[in-house]
Amino acid sequence: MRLADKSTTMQEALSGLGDGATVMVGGFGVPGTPFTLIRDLVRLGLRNLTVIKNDANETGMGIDHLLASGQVTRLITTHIGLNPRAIEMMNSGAIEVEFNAQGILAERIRAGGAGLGGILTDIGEETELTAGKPRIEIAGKRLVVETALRADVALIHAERADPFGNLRYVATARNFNPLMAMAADRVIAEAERIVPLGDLAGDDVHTPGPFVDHVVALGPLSEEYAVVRR
Amino acid sequence: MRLADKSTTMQEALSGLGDGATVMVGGFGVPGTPFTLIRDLVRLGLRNLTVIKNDANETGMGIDHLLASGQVTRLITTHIGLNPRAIEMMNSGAIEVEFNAQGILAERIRAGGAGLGGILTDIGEETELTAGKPRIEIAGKRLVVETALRADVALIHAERADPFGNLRYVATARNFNPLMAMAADRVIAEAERIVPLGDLAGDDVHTPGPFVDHVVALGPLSEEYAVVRR
Amino acid sequence: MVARAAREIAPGMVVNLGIGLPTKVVDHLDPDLSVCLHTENGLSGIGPTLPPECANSNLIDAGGAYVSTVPGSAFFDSAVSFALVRSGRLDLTMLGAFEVSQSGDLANWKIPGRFSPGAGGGIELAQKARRVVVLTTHTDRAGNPKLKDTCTLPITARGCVARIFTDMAVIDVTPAGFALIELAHGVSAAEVCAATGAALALPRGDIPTF
Amino acid sequence: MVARAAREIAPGMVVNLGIGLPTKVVDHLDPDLSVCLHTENGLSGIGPTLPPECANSNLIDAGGAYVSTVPGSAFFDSAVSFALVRSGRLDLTMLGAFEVSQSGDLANWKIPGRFSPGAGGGIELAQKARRVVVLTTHTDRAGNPKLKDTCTLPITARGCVARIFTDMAVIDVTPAGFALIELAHGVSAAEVCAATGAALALPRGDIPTF
Repeated sequence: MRLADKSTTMQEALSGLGDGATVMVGGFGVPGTPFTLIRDLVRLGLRNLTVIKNDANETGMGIDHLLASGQVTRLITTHIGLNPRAIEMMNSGAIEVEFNAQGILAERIRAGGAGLGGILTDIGEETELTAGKPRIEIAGKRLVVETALRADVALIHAERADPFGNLRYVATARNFNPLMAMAADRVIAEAERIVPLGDLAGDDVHTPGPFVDHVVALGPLSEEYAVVRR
Repeated sequence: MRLADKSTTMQEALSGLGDGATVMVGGFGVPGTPFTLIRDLVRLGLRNLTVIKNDANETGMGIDHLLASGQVTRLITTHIGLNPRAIEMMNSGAIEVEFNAQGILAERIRAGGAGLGGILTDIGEETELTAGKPRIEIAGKRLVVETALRADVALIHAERADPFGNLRYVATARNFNPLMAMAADRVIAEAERIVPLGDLAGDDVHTPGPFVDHVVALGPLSEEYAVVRR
Repeated sequence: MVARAAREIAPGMVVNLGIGLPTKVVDHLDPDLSVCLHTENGLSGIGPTLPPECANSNLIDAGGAYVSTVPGSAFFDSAVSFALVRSGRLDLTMLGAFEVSQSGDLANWKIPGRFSPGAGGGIELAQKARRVVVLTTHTDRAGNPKLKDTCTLPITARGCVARIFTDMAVIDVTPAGFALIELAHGVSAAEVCAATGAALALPRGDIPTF
Repeated sequence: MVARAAREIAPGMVVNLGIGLPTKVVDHLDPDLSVCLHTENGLSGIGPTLPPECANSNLIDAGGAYVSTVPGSAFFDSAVSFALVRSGRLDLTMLGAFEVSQSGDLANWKIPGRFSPGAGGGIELAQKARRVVVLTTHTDRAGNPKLKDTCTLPITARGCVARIFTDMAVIDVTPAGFALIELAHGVSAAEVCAATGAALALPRGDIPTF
């Protein structure tokens, strides 16, 4: 028994994706955002994408490139306050934005990754975020039904990967990455380093390889990965 | 800013627990079972306990001691096939046993730990395990509502801990421990080793310290921790 | 039959081998085969079976047997383990059975009044693995067929079984019911039919043996 | 007011400091205080604020500011981070506000037609922290009260706010409405009343100042 080698190129990993795809993108602000995979997705030129990401990055960075090129129809997110373009496109109707409470977005993605239909929560019960969502009464308590989210493809940034797709993240670059890495039909991880099988100890793996379809090695990191605007 | 020291003794950690408590116990078979904490719970002599544990261990080991001493009224579990006493007590009505699909037990505990009301799933939809549980239709699919589980106390076995309660598990001794370590009002971890603050790197922590109330150092491991019956 | 079942595993698959007969499949795998063996207590990448003196007491499979790892193994908690199963990342599971119906229903967790230790992870494996095959003796100890028109025992999951490996034959579950695929060496199609509790479609021409 | 708010943190607490004013509280904490600062993007154990040249680009708080760690810090994903918040492990959160009502309703995420970048993690912090306090200017830029009978903006969570720290006063939300607890140095109770858009109960005797 040996484990499969899933390392490939960006081009191969993304090939066959079509217009209208739903794309999950890891990252919270700069840390953990797969800037290189996003650049390749922009080059692919797909239209009508639904993007699921915690935030909209900042102008000129990350998924802002996808917004600028008009490839996004719908954004499922928690906060876009640092990207004026995203706010403007939302206000003008150029994109549809669905806001979620941050931890509920995390749980909806996790539910998708865990093969569940959804979760029950009282979060946002009295806010407009949950308007129109179904309710169910459990033990006398009214709970909101939050449905699971899955995507056609998830773009993941890892600090380290082995060829089987075992992933490890660093510091606050973990954020949504391990959740999204379970919740898509095709999971593509860009990794700062690909280490030989066995170098990542079993107890040190953050995302187990069976969830990951493709591993792509990054070259020297572009400037975006270290940008601070504040 | 420094982090609190939560290391204490078994006696202090368990003090104040009362009859009728709900107790989560980590472990899958031998690995990860907090045999020492269980022994101390037996000594405490509480009655009418509800125990939530993947399995019933084996005769003469782990929670079998709680069953033998008649302290358990109800067992929420997935499989008790290796403990004839548990099966006999179930059949004679001495204990009530609620069976769950294993991954659903894990998710119900996780939901409790995540402050959710429950999860929606199609698992066991057509089996008697889900008989009587509420259903909800989401996007044309009938799903079972599985409610969250929480406990008054969770007994956890970790390989390593620091004084703040950051925990790390080893190999298949992880199993239900990290889930239960989030899902109880009082979380007590026994640890094979307590290392100084900072020795467990932030990226290597399996259970973050804020979830843990008490850390107890184990002496040399008793024979139970290495027993094999098969 | 165990060796035959082992050939069911294709390169690149993630596979869960259920408790009992299926666990023995691991000893029949080509050491060079690219396969990831999963066990629901939290390990991807089970390695070859170890002699007891090499065992690590923290390293067991869901059946409680000591296992080894391979380079690239990963450990995870029980929620992640079943997330993998339910979200479609398990290509194949091999399970034991009390009964299989001709529509692929599986009963393998409870015999009312006699055997009811709980279903463990069996329901999720049966319901969610991309392909479910069963390894079982063709009949029970009393000689009664385990392959039947309909299951009489409480079911584990409906319509889940694709293929059955027994000591007598390899049988597929098709939309039209059971179909004989291969015969065990020295067993006749007539004997298999007689030991099967439902109609069994025979292939045209020679029937391969294993 | 930030220094005063810092005194709200008791030894042993797990605390989340929201974006904006609350973040500055970290610089007013006794380095020897036993406290665990949590940030919702996945860190328990924030350390002292770093000069920019010492920053680690993978180590930010939820507001995007570079942070440091302390011995015993832990990193986790966004689901675990909010599990901690929702399951009651967060003893205290300090949040900014657009409006607070006398029944403790908080509005801090949306100004219809003008400001609607999304709520981020604010709803869960407001709804689930064991204690929610607000740090805000007493009035908005136009001089209008932020403390009101009822919130006019879309609310974040109802009845969640226990205490409010402003540039003018410390005010508790009691079952009977707002109650003045402390005055900022040089501010009179009459000035606070005038700047507050709801009834304000005054304490008997001298009012402490900060």
